Amino acid sequence: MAPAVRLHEAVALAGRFPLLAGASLEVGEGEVVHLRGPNGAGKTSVLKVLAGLLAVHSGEATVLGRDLVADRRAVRREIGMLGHQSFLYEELTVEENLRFAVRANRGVVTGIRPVLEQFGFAGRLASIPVGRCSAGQQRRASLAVLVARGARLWLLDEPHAGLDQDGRDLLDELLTGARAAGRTVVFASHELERAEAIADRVVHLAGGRVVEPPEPTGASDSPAPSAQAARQTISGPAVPVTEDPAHVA
Amino acid sequence: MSTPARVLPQDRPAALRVLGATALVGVVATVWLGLFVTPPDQFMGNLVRLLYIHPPMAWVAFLAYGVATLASLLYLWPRTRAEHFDRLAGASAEVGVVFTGLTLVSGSIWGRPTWGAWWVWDPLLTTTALLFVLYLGYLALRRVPGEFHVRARRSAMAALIAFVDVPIVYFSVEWWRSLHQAPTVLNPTTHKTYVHGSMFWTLLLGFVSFTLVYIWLMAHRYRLARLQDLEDVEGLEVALEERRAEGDAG
Amino acid sequence: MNGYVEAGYVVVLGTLGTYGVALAARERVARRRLGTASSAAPTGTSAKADFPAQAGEASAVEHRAVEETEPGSGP
Amino acid sequence: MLRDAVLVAGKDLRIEIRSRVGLNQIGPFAIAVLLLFGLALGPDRRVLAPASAGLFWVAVLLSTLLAVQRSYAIESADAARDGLRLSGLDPAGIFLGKASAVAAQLLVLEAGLTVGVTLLYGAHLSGALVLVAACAAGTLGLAAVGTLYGVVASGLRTRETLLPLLFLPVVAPVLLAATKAWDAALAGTPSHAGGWLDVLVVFAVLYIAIGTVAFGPLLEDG
Repeated sequence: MAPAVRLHEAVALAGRFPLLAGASLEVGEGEVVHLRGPNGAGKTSVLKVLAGLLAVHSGEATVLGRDLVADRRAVRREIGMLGHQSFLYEELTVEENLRFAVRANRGVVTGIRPVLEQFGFAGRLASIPVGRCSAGQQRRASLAVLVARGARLWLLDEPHAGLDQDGRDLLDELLTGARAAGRTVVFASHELERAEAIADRVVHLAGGRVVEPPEPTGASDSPAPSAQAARQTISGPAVPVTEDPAHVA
Repeated sequence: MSTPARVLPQDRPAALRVLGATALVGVVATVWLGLFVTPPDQFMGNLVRLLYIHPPMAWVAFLAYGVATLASLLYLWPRTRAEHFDRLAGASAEVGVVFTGLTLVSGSIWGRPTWGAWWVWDPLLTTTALLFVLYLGYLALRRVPGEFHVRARRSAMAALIAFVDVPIVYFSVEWWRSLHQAPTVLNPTTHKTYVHGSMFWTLLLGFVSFTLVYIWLMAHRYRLARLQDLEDVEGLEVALEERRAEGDAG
Repeated sequence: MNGYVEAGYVVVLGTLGTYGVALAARERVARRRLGTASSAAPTGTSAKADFPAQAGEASAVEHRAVEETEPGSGP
Repeated sequence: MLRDAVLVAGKDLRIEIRSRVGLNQIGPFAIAVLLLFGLALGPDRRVLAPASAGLFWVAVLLSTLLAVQRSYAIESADAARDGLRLSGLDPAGIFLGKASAVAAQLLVLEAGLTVGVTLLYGAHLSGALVLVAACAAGTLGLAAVGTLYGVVASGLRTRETLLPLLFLPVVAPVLLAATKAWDAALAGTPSHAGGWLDVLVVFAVLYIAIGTVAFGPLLEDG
């Protein structure tokens, strides 16, 4: 079966800055993958490329069987993205936001009530404008949108950030449930313990590429089979650039 | 980007040199004929001499916008999409804006003694002025940085959206003006039929020469754009190396 | 003549000249910065006969023998 | 597409009704413009009344800029493009929806401005049908062009300055035609407005068509 996500030597730019410098990655259908790496390693960029928000300058990118280089728009209805931005309308209530998001995605609005309840927006709380909700509540509302849209591929950027303890538990529950339901999840997180508990495997990013895990001494509990699969997808042998960074071909 | 010699000889194709030379000679001849050889006009006196340069300016401006529009179309059309059409559109539009500015200035200089005002709301003049700002906007948009194809496609679409406006602007301005009592404008095109033989040839030479000047300028603007794009590509390679090294170091 | 005509010619030719010179200069700078011009040898195949440009009536009809600076060297 | 357009327009208008930015900011802005025109041209009604059509439409043009900027500001601020793209909405639908929401707000504003020019400049209203028709067609054209260039500018760091530069020259024919149509109506000769109304309709139809096609690619770029 074709992988849900495939990047091959993908380069993505912000102006003249290469956010991704040839990232290669494969994620199987139903896999939960944790993107790890220092700030600025390209985690958010990988997610944005997969969501079709960031153009692939060179290389290949396929998501859910669709070629993102040819058409970035094709996958949007099948993916759910939780970014740094909430993408919620502050003036609308949580329920209205959900309703709009679902209808925009050609979904059925009857399914949103259970979702609201699941995320603790029962009753009055659902009719408060998002702008007046707390940061944690907004974060939950974003998650609710994600669930209500029923996406096949979830792209989560620091999903734990801004959530309280209950919210985090809810999120972990959600991810476990998503995996059980056969959804594919790619997420970036600094919450290593929580992430480790959920993820099938970890992909390390640095310098806009997928790399071997740094300092193998630290990762003692290398999960055997899936990690090997991960190694294979790593962009060939890490190009031997051992000279100083100023080296130019 | 292995750096060979810092200073390189000029890389100018012979054709471009010949073109430049021909254009220069043509312009010099036009100026000479226009200022010293042709007789003053019986109605306009010496002011007629401005007509050897003003209509060619306007013609080149419209030609340049036409080329820019065509190049934008070719860029948008998937089968003909190529980077050089984007550069061509940008180069032509920029030269077009220069010539539009000169059209306005030379027209204004001619208008002051002829109509007694630096500016009259003549349809052609008004349309030209609007075109000037319209394409200044286009150039401003082009200057917004971004990934090459993103910028190119955005610019090409903006060029077409702007171009659709041109006939509407012209038509409405024309009609707007015709409702008022138009000042007796000496229309250069109808006036041409009365002109003395040498005047006609001078005007014709002006058209040809300034068209060549346009081609020369555009070619150089194009080459400059290509160099800048090359520089971006090279810069990208360096940036990619640096970015990767960042990963290897960590 | 009457000032207007001269002003018109000066503005038009001056602007075009300045623009042309600016373009050529920017091209030169870009090329130098790039440092990778494709040809290392001068490309002047035959047009290396450098006659200084003569503004005015002299040799106005002779083509291609004029060193190509920017067109528009004032009246 | 139309379904999405209704959805987006409904959403935008609901946000507007809740936030009242149009009512509290764009409206007062337009009134301030009318007052300033009055100050610039002096208190003589013989000067102001004949100019009222033109001043009215200049005020509308400037207000359109604000309305368009607001229309994109409500799309989660800086992530306007990303949010709209992720929504899964049909781009043509987004365009039509946003443009009609802007147009609806402008029409309300124009009703207010009409009262304004009557009171402040002493414009004598007549030919109501032509006035309304010019408003309808002219506003659609303005909203279409505004929404189209709005998405071009949105997400660019220079959007506040770029939008007016792109927008104003393009809508010059609307200013011209709408002003002439209003002039004709106010002068009591509404039959002279016919051709100008045609210009407005052609402009609106043309740019709505262009926007429907071009909005998608423009939304994706950048």
